[in-house]
Amino acid sequence: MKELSSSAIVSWLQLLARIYEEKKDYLTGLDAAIGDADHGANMARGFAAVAAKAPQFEGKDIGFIFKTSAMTLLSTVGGASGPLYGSFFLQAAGKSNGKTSLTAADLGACLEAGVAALTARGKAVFGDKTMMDVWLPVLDAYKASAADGDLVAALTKASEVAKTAAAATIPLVAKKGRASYLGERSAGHLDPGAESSSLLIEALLTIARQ
Amino acid sequence: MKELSSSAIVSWLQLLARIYEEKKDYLTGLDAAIGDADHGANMARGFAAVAAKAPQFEGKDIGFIFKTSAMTLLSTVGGASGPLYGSFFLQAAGKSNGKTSLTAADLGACLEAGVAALTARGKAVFGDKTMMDVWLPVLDAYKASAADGDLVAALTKASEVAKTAAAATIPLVAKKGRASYLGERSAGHLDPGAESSSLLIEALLTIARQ
Amino acid sequence: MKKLINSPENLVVEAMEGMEAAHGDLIKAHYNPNFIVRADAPAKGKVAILSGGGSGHEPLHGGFVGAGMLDGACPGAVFTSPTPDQMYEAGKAIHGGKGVLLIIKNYTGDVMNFELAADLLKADGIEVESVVIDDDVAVKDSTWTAGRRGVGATVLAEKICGGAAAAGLSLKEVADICRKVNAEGRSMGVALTSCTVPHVGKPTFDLPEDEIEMGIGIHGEPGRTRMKLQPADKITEMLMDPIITDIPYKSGDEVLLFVNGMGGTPLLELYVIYRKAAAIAKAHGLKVSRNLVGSYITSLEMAGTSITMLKLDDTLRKFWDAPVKTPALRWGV
Amino acid sequence: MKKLINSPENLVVEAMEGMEAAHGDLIKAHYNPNFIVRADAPAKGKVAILSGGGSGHEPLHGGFVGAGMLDGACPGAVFTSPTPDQMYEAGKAIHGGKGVLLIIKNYTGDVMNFELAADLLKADGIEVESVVIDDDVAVKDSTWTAGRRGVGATVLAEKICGGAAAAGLSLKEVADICRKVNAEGRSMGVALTSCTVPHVGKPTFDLPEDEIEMGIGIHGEPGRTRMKLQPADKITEMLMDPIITDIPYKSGDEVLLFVNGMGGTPLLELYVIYRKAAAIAKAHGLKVSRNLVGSYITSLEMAGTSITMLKLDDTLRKFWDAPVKTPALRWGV
Ligand SMILES: Nc1ncnc2c1ncn2[C@@H]1O[C@H](COP(=O)(O)OP(=O)(O)O)[C@@H](O)[C@H]1O
Ligand SMILES: Nc1ncnc2c1ncn2[C@@H]1O[C@H](COP(=O)(O)OP(=O)(O)O)[C@@H](O)[C@H]1O
Ligand SMILES: [Mg+2]
Ligand SMILES: [Mg+2]
Ligand SMILES: [Mg+2]
Ligand SMILES: [Mg+2]
Repeated sequence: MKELSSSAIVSWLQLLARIYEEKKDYLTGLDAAIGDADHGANMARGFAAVAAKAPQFEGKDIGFIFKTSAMTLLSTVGGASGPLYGSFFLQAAGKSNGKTSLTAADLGACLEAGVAALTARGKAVFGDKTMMDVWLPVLDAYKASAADGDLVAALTKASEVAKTAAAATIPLVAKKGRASYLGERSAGHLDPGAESSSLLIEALLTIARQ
Repeated sequence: MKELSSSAIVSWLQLLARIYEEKKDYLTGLDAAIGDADHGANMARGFAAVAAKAPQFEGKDIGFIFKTSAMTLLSTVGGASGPLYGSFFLQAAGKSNGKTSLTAADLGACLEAGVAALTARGKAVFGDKTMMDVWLPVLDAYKASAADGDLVAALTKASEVAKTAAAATIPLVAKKGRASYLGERSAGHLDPGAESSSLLIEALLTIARQ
Repeated sequence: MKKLINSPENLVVEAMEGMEAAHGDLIKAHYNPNFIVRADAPAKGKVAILSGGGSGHEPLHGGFVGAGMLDGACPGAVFTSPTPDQMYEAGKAIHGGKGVLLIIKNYTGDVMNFELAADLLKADGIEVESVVIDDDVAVKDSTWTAGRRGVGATVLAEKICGGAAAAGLSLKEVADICRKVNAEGRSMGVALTSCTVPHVGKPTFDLPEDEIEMGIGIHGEPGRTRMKLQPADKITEMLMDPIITDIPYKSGDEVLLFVNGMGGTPLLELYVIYRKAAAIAKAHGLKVSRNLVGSYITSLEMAGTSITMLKLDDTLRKFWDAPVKTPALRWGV
Repeated sequence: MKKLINSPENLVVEAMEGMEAAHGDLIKAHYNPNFIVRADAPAKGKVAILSGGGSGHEPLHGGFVGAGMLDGACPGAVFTSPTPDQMYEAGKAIHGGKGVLLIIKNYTGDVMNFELAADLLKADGIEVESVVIDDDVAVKDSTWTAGRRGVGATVLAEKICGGAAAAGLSLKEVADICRKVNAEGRSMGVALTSCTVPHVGKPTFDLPEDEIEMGIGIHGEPGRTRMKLQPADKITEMLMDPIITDIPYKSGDEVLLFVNGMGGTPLLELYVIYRKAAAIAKAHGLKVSRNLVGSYITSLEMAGTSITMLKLDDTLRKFWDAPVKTPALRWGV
């Protein structure tokens, strides 16, 4: 069964930097509709800074890589998504300390800790039209499907669920985050953080498949 | 030979109020091109205030009517045109004190004094692309043609000259007034004050013909 | 997009450099992480006051750093909350031994980043109090949502708390005064045009030539309702009504009336708004004893205005009147 | 046209009413004819300073009325010189026995209207001095033309003369100081957008999305050249170069640097401009010892900036630093 090595994790972070740079205007456009038009710029800036740390990741364990990424995201992203993604990686680091590769179960533990951190930090529940609308079903899907130890299969399922879940934020009225100020007018728009979260899972699947 | 009565003068001022109101956007448009987009509003405001004084003109001599108009223009027009038209009427009043009608010669004296006042106040010469470019040839034309005492004929000539003279400001580079700040870029535009002056003469002809 | 900038990336730092060059007698700038502190920081023996938020709201917050107001300010990217490391370093740089008050505008990002910073400062043994400002009546409040936005009352809170800190009050006392300003202050805004976020390059929203957005925030986020352009007096009524009825203010109350420009609105128009707002306040029996008119909490070059009203008592009035010497607000010295 | 107004006709008077409501402790408004005077006018035993001009340049001039600056200001219609009766009545209302200084921006209309007012005041036995400000280097000067426009140096002249008058100097001395400010001060401006005159209802000029007007005045009048939008640093160079070479300022000179917003430009951008302007001044060996950054002489909601530089000596610096207490400028009290 496939595992994710330290260098695969670094590749993932580098791929994310490329993806968020490419999708910068797209994500910012989503945020312009129901927020303040910075989500793309925030993600691109943050992950570019993470990718720039790649040389320091050489020969390091995944806990170190996640922790460094977390601190970098915390100090470069800003906005709501900075503390959220930062906390996610910080808690994931706690589950990967000393490890140089992650099994399906290890990754599950990281995701579980990360999603718990998102809930603790953002206090959003499913249906509030935030990234939690992606992360909560993704975690469930991953756990259900990773039980047999197949990381790629579990991520495939998680990625499918992520896309559906992101799209499912469209009709919702936001209850948390900046979009909530719009009240009813937030309905009819894709939540930017849900979309960036879905892209993150999809990229992890891409790396796992390599 | 025809003369201009006090009430004809009042009709002229009232006609000017209507004309400047109608041509407000047109004159302001001319001023927008090479000035500050207020000449139409200035003239309309000023002559509306003059027309509003009409009840006070009842039974008064032309000197009084001109002086009152002058003071009204001075305190309502503002900008460059306020002191100019104000001074024009103030000096014209000096030549029509006690008169209840103006012969061709009387009107000539008024025009002469008024134009002298414009020169004294604005210090512009012919060719500076100002209202002087209309008033100087208009005065010459009027004087030449009023020698035989026909007021309507003289005003007809003056009005023709005024139109040609106003149009002749188009190619000029402004040397005085706000348009001069544009330097070469002032060429190619009709001077707003030349146009409002030409309208003033034309209106006087209309009244004289009635 | 037409802006007097060199590049969206360098905008915030270059503006900080400009501020420092212009106001070196009042403030010092620190880069990487970015923050501004008063020139004589740390001011010993008084509570230190720190605020911050996305850039694009100038003079808020950096323009309010100086004696009698903020000790430090952290500018984020345009419309993006600053990060905990900025606040942490700024907090340490201004701490004068009597604790740090964090004044936070109620936006999810700001609240979360400041929370992290507060934890870091506390871990260093620094006493911290946090007050979240949420004065925007345009947003329906509920414990189930992100709550109301922090807008105009932030300026008043920074000034009044600055006065209280300068007078030597304790951290707890200054924080309580801040909470009081938030409790007694209400705001509402309107936009005539959108703003353009520099790194986006086009207007955040499209507003037809004859429409306005009522209940706008300070980030080019859409408001609650869109309507046809109205005369200034009518717009002022639509802003004042929800403010007056929200607390509600009652006849006899003494208030401070703050008419704010969103960045692209001429002062001439703000005075037209102030005239009507003061008349409405008077008609409700309120006594407007203090005021502020100008562009103090802006949304880049957005055209529009917001009105903030704050109920005054002797304490708040005293600390509002106290001397202040900052780049953007100055009196008494 | 989107403006926070009720009607173009009532705009100026309503804004005056708003100013009076907001700043009744500093100023008094008089209507028909319209003018603003300091609350304690006439201030006895000092030279009275009167200025005025078209509206749309706020806070100039009304926002500068108060102790230490102007005694009176006459607002005209938007972008239209006020009339002699306004200046005459204002002059009488502020005359404190030591004469009246008229500070006039060099526009044909303003000059002619103030000339008439000066005659009326003199006829009443009031001593009058007139100083015409013409600091705009964008306009080629010549004795055969209307000469240069009066722009940013007007603000500095009003402040410095206000300080001199408060110090008890004679009319002749204050007027000479005003002439000195005009002789040693130079300005140049740029527009990114046009402004819209309220009674016109559409922009005075059309500027394509990627073009700017260099050498703009303060009335939406077109500038001298139109060019593609440039980075802020490049624009600052294009503004500073003609200023520095005009007098010319020379290495070692002490200067005041004033970066002004045209009404629709955010403070953030003005600091980016200030940063570069200060660097250019320094590179020329100039010592920038005083500065002013903000929107003080505007052109309605026009986006753009102007830079003014003034050579300082001990006298000008002293009167610049002197206390001032007006709606728009305040320090030392
Ligand atoms: N309380 C919250 N819990 C979880 N996610 C949130 C919360 N608030 C906002 N978000 C997410 O953050 C996204 C916005 O991020 P971003 O635009 O970078 O920050 P900001 O809203 O501060 O500008 C939203 O689309 C939403 O998915
Ligand atoms: N020095 C001058 N002498 C004569 N006419 C002048 C002079 N300066 C300006 N004008 C006239 O005034 C007109 C502009 O008037 P107006 O727009 O009302 O005033 P302003 O230029 O102050 O806005 C110009 O078109 C020109 O004809
Ligand atoms: Mg956002
Ligand atoms: Mg004009
Ligand atoms: Mg943001
Ligand atoms: Mg004018």
